[in-house]
Amino acid sequence: MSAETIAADHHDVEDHHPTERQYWVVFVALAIITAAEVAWAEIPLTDDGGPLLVLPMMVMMIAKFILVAGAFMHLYFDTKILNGKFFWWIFGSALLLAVIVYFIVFATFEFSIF
Amino acid sequence: MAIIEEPLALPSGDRPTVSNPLGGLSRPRGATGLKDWLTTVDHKKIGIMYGAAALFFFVIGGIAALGIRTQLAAPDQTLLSGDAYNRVFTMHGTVMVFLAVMPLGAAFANYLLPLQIGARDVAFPRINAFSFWVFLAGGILLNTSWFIGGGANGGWFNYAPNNGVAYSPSTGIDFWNIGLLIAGIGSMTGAVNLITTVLNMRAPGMSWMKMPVFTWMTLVTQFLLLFAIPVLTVAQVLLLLDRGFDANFFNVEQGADPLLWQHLFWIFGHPEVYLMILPAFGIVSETIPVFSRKPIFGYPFMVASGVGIGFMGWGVWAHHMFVSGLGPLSVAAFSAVTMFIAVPTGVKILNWLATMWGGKLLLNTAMLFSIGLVTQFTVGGLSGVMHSVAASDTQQTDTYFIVAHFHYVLFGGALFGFMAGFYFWWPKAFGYKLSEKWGKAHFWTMVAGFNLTFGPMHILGLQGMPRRMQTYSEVQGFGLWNMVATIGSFILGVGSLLILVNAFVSYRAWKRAGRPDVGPDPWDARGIEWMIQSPAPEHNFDVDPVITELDDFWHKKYAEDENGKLVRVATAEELAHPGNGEGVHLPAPSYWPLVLSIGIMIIGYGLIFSLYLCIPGAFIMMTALYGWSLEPADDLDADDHHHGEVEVAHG
Amino acid sequence: MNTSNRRNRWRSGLLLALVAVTAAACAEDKPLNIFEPQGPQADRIHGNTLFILWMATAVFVATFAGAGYIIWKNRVSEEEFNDGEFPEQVHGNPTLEWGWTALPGLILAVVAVVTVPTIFALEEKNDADELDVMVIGQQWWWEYRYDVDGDGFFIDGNGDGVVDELDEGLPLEFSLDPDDVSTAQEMVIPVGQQVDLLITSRDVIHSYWIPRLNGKRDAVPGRIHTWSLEADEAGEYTGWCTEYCGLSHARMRMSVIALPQNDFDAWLANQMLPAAQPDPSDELAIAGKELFGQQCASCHVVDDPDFSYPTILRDSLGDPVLDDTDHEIPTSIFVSPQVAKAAPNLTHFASRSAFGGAIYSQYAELDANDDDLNELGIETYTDLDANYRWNTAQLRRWIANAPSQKDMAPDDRRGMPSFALSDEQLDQLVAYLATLD
Amino acid sequence: MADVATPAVDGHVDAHHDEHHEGHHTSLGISNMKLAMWLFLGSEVLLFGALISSYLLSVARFNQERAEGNPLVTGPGTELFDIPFTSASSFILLMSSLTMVLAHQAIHHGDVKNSRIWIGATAALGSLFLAGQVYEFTVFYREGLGFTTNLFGSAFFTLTGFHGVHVTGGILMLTSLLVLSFQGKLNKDRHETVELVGLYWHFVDIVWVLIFTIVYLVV
Repeated sequence: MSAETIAADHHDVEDHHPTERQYWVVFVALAIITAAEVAWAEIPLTDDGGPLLVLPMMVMMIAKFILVAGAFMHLYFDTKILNGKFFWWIFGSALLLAVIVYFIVFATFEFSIF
Repeated sequence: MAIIEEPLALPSGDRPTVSNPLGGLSRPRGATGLKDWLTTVDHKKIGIMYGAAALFFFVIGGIAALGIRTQLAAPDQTLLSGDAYNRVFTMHGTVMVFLAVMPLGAAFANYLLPLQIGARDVAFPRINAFSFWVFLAGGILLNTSWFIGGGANGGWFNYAPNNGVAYSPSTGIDFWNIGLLIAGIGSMTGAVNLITTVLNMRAPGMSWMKMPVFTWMTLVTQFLLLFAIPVLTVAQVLLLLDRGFDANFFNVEQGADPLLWQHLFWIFGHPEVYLMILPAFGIVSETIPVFSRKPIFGYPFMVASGVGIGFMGWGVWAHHMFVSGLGPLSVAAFSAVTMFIAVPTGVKILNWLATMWGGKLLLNTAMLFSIGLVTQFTVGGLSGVMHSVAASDTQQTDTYFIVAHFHYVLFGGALFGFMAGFYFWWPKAFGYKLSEKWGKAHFWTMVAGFNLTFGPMHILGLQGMPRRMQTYSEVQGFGLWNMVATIGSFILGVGSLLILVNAFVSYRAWKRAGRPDVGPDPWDARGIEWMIQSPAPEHNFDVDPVITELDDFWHKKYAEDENGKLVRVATAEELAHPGNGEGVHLPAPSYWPLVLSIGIMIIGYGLIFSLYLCIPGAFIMMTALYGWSLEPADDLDADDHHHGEVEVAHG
Repeated sequence: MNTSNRRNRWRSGLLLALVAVTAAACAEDKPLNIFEPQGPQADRIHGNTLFILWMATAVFVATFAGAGYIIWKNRVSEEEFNDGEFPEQVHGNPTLEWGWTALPGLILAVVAVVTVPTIFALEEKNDADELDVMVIGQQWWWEYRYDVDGDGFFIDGNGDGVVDELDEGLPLEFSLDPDDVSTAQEMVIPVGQQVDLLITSRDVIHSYWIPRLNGKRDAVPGRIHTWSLEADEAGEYTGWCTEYCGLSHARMRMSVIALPQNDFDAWLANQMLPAAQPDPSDELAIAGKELFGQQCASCHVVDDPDFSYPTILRDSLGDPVLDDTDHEIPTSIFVSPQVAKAAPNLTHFASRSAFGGAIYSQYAELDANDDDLNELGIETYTDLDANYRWNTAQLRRWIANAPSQKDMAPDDRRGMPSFALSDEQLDQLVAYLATLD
Repeated sequence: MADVATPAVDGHVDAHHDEHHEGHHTSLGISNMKLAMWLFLGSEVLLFGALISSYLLSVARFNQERAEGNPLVTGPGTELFDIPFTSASSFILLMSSLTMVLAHQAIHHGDVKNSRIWIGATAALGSLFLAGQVYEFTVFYREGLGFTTNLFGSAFFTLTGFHGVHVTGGILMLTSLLVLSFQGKLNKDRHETVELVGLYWHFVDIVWVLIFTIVYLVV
């Protein structure tokens, strides 16, 4: 990427920043997912735990994670693609590392959340 | 909490007025002597201080090692009691790993990174100073346990539940825990700082694949630190809560599983092993091409294998736990992964040999130590592969075979590499070369002593001598090789001190000769750090170098003529920056990193002895943070100094 | 049933083993050497070790020969180095590099193929399931519990006198299954039979290692690790604790004594008996028993109705566990006041060949030239065998002041304290202990 | 690996002219501070990963020992959780992420006054969350769960306490931002400072997203 494109990205930032409305939408989505999580945990169907409780919970949790990281931390809306990629390099590799390492630990302990 | 390193500029863009909110501790200017060293934020001085501190701790760890060897020279010795022996071997391991080898890596990283990437300083000079001071605070705190508390006695791995109050009631473990927690803060901030520096402050034109191998290896090292230190921190915090506040994390009665500690420790501990050796790999990747008169063989493979080692280092921690009872499936998986980490290290060894192949080898001290690393590390690497065979490892683990293995890796590997680095970059740092005569004596006594000490440990291990043994009896038949190892260790001890003798002797000879200029490029070397005067001027490069090639300096000196023959097109003196730093603005020194570290150290003592002591410690810490952030930003500090613009010096 | 006959049988077996050990020690002075496997497990490991050792040696020789050749051939003097001539500037050779990335990978794949089956093979349990031994490490000695009745339980976990599922998973500081055997210092096993071990610990992590029979396995508190041993021949196989376990780690040793099946059966039958009573005529021993009851029985169990044991459940700091109303939890559970929570069960003390964490031999050869031994009148107890006598000198030193013989921290409730005993009292205790065979 | 991140020579020359603007001309084109913050957060991922893992393993062991009737294991366990209450406080923390991002939005558009309001709101919501946590702790304590009571107590208070300390740190940063703002030092040109605090704040929020689901709802 040449210096010109960097500079161009640099000055484009404001145009591509998400609007306040988008932030509100994200927030409402987060609130709804949280409510769904609580509801799912409280219904009698999932009393015994197991995959029926855990799997949807994990999906919802990851959705919230992606929403906060992607929207609020500007990983998604940020037009500075170069930067966005780099955040993911650091944060994403840390995340991947943590998930893999700690899952292996769980495996050696024969730990399961189901 | 993030420390706002950036100056808070006024909305108008004006420079903030310089004020002295805290009187005597306001930003020092033009300090000299001791005050200069205490307040410096210059990466080169900090690097030198890291090196000096590491050598100091190396001597302490070495004395402990000689104590161990003397105790074990013959059966049934009583020089050290069981208790004393446990403390000595614990402190030996801890000091050598955390306070000698790791900071040696930090010393070279600090000194060389900005020079190798053509930067003015690191990204956050004050945080850099803080990293050093807080490391030193942790190191000093740990070592005061020799005098109060009697030294840690849990082993450097400090397994639970032996590290709990019930089994280790003395404060030794607290010193270990708090000391390393504090030193860990330094490693963490240092890692953030150096990674930011490498990623963000490279000279124009220095793309990824034009970065020197040492820079690459240090970058990988710092990433390993960044991700590994927090895991150790968690383990230590849990231990702190257990010991100081009666938590139950490792309390087996309450159902806790002690293997949790082992996992957390080795998730940190194995990357730790690689972050000790990778800087040394980087160093010899710089020296071997210079003294072979050839470029490094297979640069992309050297880089990729280093990165590969970094990644794979995260998947092998449980090979320290093959006998811990993980179950055969885990053991088999970790066994296989561990084997394959030999592939990237093997690539490195072969590439170094290929670099030397067909070259012109000048066997001076720096080169000898580099070859020392290549060969001695090979021995350690091969015994490492032996350990990866998990069934075989159930016989070898926790015997002297392991001790031999990791000393070949860490002493024969890392330390020999650092010694090569000392001889190679000494003129850049201090303006004179170390004596070759003394250097060769240094190398050969070290090699002889090293192999005499640790070679026999292979045999002892296979004869079944367990580690961490205060004594053994005649019937086990360990006497002979222990005696040989002890004799070797004293030779090694003398050999290790010769670097200091050499520095002293060479300095005196240089001074007597009227301090002749060693020139910017005494070795006809390849990297851009040789493009500036020796010793490196405070401002590094007069103007930002513009990079067009890997080994840019070399390619500016030499070019191929029409026959494809390499000819010199410019001398180093012609290319070198004259060292005219007039008008270059440099970050101003500061007291606050030191004060902040002292505050943290006092809190550390408070956690060991009395929580009331934490109050003044916290007060000093908060004052330092406050002073730090309010400190007259000295406008250009950390902000533009790396742009290398020439500005009018101001009062 | 004539107990003395039985005793004679195990005794001869034990002494046979001791003689074998002495002979072995003369022939080979490295009892922990890992290159002398004497059981199938160790044998299998040995095969792996030799395989990888030769492989590593081959690579070592090749690398060093190559490096030596390269350095020797290409070294130049300083003048030559600076003569302005340059060797060919080779930047790399991708084919070569990919080659030496792939080749070690292939070699290591072979190593992996050899390694992995062994890992699983070592975990195989004995299907016959004839003898399970629970191995319990503590600071700084090993306890062995034999599941003699084969019910799968080694302890009466909740102390209700009934051994059942309710006991499963309870801490080990509870009392022994009355139908089983508890011994210490040395594990006696039958020759040629795979003995399955259940290894655990009462305090910190230890590691059980008999190099000639098998590799190590850690003893981790709160976890039970399975492992196994099998000896091809009768004899003594020594080992050391190999996981750092605190102050006296260097003096935590162990041994396995393999006996022929008949001798082993006799030994086991003897171990099942309650403690022997001193002969009524032996006043010294009777006085010793009384003294034992006062001084020793608070930590050491002797299976004798004359002794009573404290019944307090203690936590890891040795403090009594209290219930909600601050009363001590009433249990009929024996727990010693040590952090280790137990001292060796001494019911058959005199039948063992070692004591003090298996660092002191209980027997000395008669012609041993030890002034201390002679001085302290050991002749009293030389009835064992013509060639062996009881090592009372060391035993007396041990009882009088154990911490002076081995690093221990009795003040922190780790290990045996020093007792202010008179010479006469020592005589009495030693006389009593001699009856416990 | 390509030369993605290499500023050309003229980019460097550029640096002389806009040295006080955001996004100094660095090799990656983002400021050192922002890069450092991301590195720090990467490190924090491993930290909280270790903490959450330790919590999960400890609680699993606690539940197992309790089920097996270990007489030494006393005190309450996860049945203490008050899901409706924690849901409310989770909602509050989520909301503070919204106000945080609005604060950044405001300062980015040069709206200093609104940015103050949003920063203040974020700090207030964070404090409310902390207050909820303190309340939860006291309730648990009254129910008989102390820090030292059992493995669950130690693990729970440590994990949530660590998170609480991070929230506290965030509130201190937000307060400092407010002070700077009232001193007139926080303007459009310095919006990155707000962004950095925001990154930290959102990260703390993300950690709570994980803790809330895993610790409170699932395990």
